[in-house]
Amino acid sequence: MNKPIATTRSASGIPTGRLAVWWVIASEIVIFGGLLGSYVMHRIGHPEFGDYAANTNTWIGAFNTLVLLTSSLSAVLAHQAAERGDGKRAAKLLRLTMLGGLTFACVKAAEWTMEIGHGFVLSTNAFWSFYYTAAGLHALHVIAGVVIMGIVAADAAKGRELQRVELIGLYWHFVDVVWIFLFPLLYIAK
Amino acid sequence: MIERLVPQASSFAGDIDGLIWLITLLVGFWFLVAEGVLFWLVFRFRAKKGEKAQYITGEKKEEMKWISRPHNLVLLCDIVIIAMAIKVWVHVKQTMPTADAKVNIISQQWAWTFEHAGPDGKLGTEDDLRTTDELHVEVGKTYHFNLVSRDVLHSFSVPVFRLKQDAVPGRVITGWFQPTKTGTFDIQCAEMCGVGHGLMGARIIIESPAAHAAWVAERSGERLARTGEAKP
Amino acid sequence: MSSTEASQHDHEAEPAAPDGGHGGAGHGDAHYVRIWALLVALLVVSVVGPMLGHVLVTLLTAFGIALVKAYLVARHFMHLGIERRWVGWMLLAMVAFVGLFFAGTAPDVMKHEGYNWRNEAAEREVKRALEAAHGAGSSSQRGAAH
Amino acid sequence: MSDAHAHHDEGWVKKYLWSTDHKIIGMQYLFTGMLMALLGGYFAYAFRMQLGFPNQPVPGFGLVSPNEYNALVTNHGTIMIFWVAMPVLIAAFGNFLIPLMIGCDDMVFPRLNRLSYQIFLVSALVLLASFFVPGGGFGGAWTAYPPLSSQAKFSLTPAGSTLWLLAVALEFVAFLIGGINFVTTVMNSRAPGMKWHDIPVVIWMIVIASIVFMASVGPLVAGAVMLLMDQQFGTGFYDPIRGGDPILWQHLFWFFGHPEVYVVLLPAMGIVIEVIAVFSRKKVFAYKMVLYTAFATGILSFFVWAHHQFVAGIDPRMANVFTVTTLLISVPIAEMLFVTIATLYGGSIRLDTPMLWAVAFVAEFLLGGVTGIYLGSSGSDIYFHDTYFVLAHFHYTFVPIAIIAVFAGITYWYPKMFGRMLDERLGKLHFWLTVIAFNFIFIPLFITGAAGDHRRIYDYTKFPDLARPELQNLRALATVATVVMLSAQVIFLYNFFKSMRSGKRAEANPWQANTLEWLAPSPPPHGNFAELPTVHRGPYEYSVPGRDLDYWPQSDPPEDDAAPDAAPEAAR
Repeated sequence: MNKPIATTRSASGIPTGRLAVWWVIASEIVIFGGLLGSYVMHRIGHPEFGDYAANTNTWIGAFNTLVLLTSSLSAVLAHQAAERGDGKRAAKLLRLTMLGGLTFACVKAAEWTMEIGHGFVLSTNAFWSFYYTAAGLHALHVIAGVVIMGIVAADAAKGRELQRVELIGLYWHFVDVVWIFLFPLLYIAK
Repeated sequence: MIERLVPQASSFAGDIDGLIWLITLLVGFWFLVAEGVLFWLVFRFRAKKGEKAQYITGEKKEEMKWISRPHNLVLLCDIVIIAMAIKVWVHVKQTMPTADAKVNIISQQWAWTFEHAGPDGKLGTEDDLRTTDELHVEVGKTYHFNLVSRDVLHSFSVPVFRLKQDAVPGRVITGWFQPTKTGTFDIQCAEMCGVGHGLMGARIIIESPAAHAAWVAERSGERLARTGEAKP
Repeated sequence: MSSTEASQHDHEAEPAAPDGGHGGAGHGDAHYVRIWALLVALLVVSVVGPMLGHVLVTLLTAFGIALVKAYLVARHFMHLGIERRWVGWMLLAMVAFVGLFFAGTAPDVMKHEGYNWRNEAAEREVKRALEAAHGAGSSSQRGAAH
Repeated sequence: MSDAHAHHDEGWVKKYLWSTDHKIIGMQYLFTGMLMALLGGYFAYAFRMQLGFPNQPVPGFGLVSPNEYNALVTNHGTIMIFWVAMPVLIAAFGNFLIPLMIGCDDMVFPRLNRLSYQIFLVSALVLLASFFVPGGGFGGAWTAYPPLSSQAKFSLTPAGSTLWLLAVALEFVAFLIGGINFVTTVMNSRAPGMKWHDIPVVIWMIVIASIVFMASVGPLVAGAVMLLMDQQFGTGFYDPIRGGDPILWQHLFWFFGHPEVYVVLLPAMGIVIEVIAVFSRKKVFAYKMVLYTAFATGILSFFVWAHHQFVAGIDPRMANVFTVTTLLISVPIAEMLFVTIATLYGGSIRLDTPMLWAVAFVAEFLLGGVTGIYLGSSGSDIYFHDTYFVLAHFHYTFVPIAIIAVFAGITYWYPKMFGRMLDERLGKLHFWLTVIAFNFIFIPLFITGAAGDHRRIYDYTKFPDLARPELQNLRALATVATVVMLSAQVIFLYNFFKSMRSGKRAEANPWQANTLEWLAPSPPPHGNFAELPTVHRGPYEYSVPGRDLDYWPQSDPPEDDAAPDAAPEAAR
C-alpha cells in the first residue's frame, strides 16, 4: 500500500509516528491511572492490605524491575543504532529487549503459580484482585510489546522502517515506567 | 410551580420549590432573550436581493462587548444560583436538626421495610414495629432516618417531601425530614434496581399525633397477640 | 508550533535523517549505560529502604524513588528532555487528570465515613481482616484468611 | 456512489468494505450509525408505547414485559450515545471531513483507520448478540451501576450484562484508535500555509472532542475491566460485602460520562457554526473566542462529574464543590451559543435545509442548556434527580446534538459526499415534522418529571399519585409525538437514497463555501484533490468588502491588486 502524502507531513515538527505514540501513551496513562488510583484508595482505606501484601515476594518483584530496566537500556541502545542507520545492530538489541520482556513474563508466570499454589487467587480478597488485575494488565502490555517488537526487529534487520525502532522503544519505556510504580505499590508497601 | 403538581408535605419542600422558582426566573429570562434575539436576527437579516452581508470579525473591542457583557451577567446569575443552591443543600442534606423520632428504612429487591419505634418511643428495642411498603409518621415531628440496602442500589424518594436519597449496600446513610401535612402519598424507588424496579413503590402515611398513637397501639397489640400465639 | 514550510520534512520516509530523532543530542551509548546504572542503584535503595522498618523511610524510598526513576526513564530513555516542550506538559496533564479523579473520588471511597454516612461493610471487613491476621497470629498464613 | 468513479478495477468488497480511504470509512461509520439509530428508535417506540398505553400489545413488538422494558431503555440509551452519536458525529464526520478540510489526501494511518471501524463493527455485533442470549439483554440502565450490573443473581442477565460491557469496551478501543488518528492527522498533515487559526471550527471541535474522550475514558476502561472481572471471575471490586465499593464505579463512570456529553456536543457545535457561517455569508463572530470557549468547556468538563451523584450517597460536602464547577461550565457554553447567534448579525441569511437545522439546533439546545441549571444546582437536584425532568433535559441536549446537528451536517455535506443535491422540498418537510414532533415529545415529559415521574418505570399505574389521568394523557401525547417523529424519518431515508441516484448533480462548490473540501470534485476521488491545496487565508472570509464575490476560498491565491483596501485580517 502506498503511504498517503498525509503521513509524510509534519506540521507539528514531530514525525507522525512519534506523535501518535505520544498520544497512545497519554491515553494509557489515564487507563493505568484509573486502575492504580482506585487501588491506592483501597490501599489507604484498608490497612489490612498491608498484611496481604506481606505475602508478595519483594525479591521476585525487584528482579523483574531489574529485568525491565535493563531491557529499557537495550531498547534505547537499539534506537541509537537505528539513528545511525545500523539496522542489524538495532534488530539485535531489540531482540535482546524481547528476551527481557519474555524473562519478565516467565518470572511473572512462575511467581503467580507459586502464589496461586499458596491459595492467593484472584477472588481471595480485594488486594489480590487488584494485584492480579493491575499486574495482569501490565503483563498484557509487555506481551503485546514483545510481539510488536518482533515485527519491528524483523523489518529493522533488513534495514526497513527504522523509525519504528524508536516508536516501539517509547512504548517499551512507558511500560517500564508503569512497572516502576507498580513495584512499590504491590510489593513494597506492606 | 411544582406545588401545583405535587403538594408540599415537608418543612423543606418550600425551600426547594423556592429555589426552583428562582432558577426559573433567572434562566427563563436568558432563555427568552436568547430565543428572541435568535429569531429576530434570522428574520431581520434574511437574504435580500442586492444586499451583501456585513464583514464583522467580532474581534474588535466594541464588538466583543456584545459577548462579554452577557458573559458577565450569566456569571452573576450563576453566582446567585450557586449561593441559593448550596444554602438549600446544606439545610436539607448536610445539617441534621435534633430528632424527635427515628425510623429505619431497609430497601431490597423489590420492597421497602420500615422500622418504627414502638409504644416506648425508642427505636432499636423489643417493641419496634416493622412494616412493609408502608411508612407511618407523625405530622410536625422531626425524623431522622437510617437508610440501608440489602442487595443493590435503591433510592428512597418521597416526592411530596422533595426528598431523595440513594441507598447503597454496605453503607448506612442518614437523613432527616419533618412532615407538615397529613395524608397518604407515594414513596418511590428512584434508582434502577432490576426487574421489579417498576413495582417498588410504597406509601407514606402522615398522621396527626392522635391517629399515629392509635396506629402504634393497634399495631403493637397485633404484634403482641401474634408473638403470644407463637410462644404459648 | 507553526506549520512552516521548513518543517514539512519527510521524517517518516527518512528515519535515519540526523534531525529525525533524538540521537543527535550528543549522547553516546555510554550515557545510557550510566543512566541505567543509576536506575539500578536506585532500585537497590528502594528495596533496602523498607527493610529499615520506618514508615516514613519506606514511603520515601518506595514512592519518592519511583518518581525519580520514572523521571530518569522519561527524560533520558524517552528523550522527553529534548522533545518538544508541550509533549511533556501533555503527559503531565494526563497525570493531573488522574489526580483530579483521585481527589474527587477518595472522599467517598478511601474514607469509610463522612457527613451523614458510614461505610459499615468496609469497617467490618477491615476489623475482621485485622483480627484474623493479628489476633490469630499465624503470620505465615495471614492474608489467606478466606 | 457516482458511476463516474467506477472505473477502478477493485472489487466491490475491496472498495467499500475493505477500503482504507477515509471517505469510505466515514461512510461506513455513517451507515452503521444510521442503522443503529433505526434500532434505537425502534426500542424507543416499543417502550414509549408501553408507557403511553400501558400493558397493551405494541404493534410490531408485542407485550412489553418488565425485563424487556428494562433492556429496551438500557440499550436505547447505550445505542444512541455509543453507536449513533459517537460514530456519526465524531467518526463519520471526522473521517470524511478532516483530510478534506485540512487539505490532504487521507488520514495519516489509513490501515489503523480501517481497523478502528472494524473493531467498532464487531462491538455493534456483540451488542446485537447480547439481546439474544439466555436471560435477554442487559437491563441495568446505561450507567450500569453495580452491584446490579456486577452480579447475575441481581440482574438476572448473566450473559447479557457481560456482552453489553464487552461491546462498550470494544467501542472505546475503536474510538481511542480513531481519536489518535484524528489528532495526529490534524496536528501534522495540514495543507501548507494552514496555521492554527486557519483550521475550520468543526475540525477544531472534533480534535478537542477526541482529546477529551482520550483523557476521560481511561479510568472507565480500567473500571470496565474491573466490572468484567466481578461479573465473570469472582472478584469483589464493587461488592461491599467483600471490601469493594459500588460508589467507585459511579465515579469511574461519570468521570468519563460527563465529559462524554461535551465530546459529542463540541463536534455538533462545530457543524452548526460551519453551516451558520456559510448560509449567513458571514465571518464567524470572534473565531478565536469560539476556540477559547471550546478549550474552557473541554477542561471544565473534567471537574463536574459528581453532579450526577448528588444524592447517590456521596459525601454531601462534595456536592457543594461540584455545584460550583457545574454552574461555572454554563459560562463558556453560553458564550459559545452567544457567539453563534452573534454570527447571524448583519448576515444575508438563506434558509436552506442545512441552515434550518442549524438554527433549530441553537433554538432547541438553548432549552436543554438552561434546564441543566436546575440539575446542576444541588438543592433543586434533590427533587429532580432521576425524574423525567432529567430525561427531558438531556434529550433536549442530545437530540439537537445527535439528530438535529447531524441532519444539518448531512444535508450540508451531502453534495460533497455523493455528488448530488438533496431534494429541498422533502428536506423541509422532514425538518418541520421532526422538530415539531420532537418538542411535543419532551415538553410533556418536563411536566410529568416535575410532577414526580421517576425514570425507568414500566408501569405508572402502580403509583397512585402518578396514575392520575392528566399525567397519563401527557405520557400518551409524548408517545404519539414519538411515533410521528420516527415516521418522519422515512421521508429523510427516501430523500437520502433517492437523491443518491437521481438528485440534481452537484458542482464542486454548490454552497459557495470557503473551506478546502469544496475545492475537491463532488464526490472527491481517491486522493481527494487533483493537486494538494495551499492555504492563504482563514476559513470564514465571507462578504469581504471590495470583492465582487461574497466568498473567498481558503486556497485562492491572494489578489494583491484586486483588493488593495480589504481588511488586513482578510488579506493576510
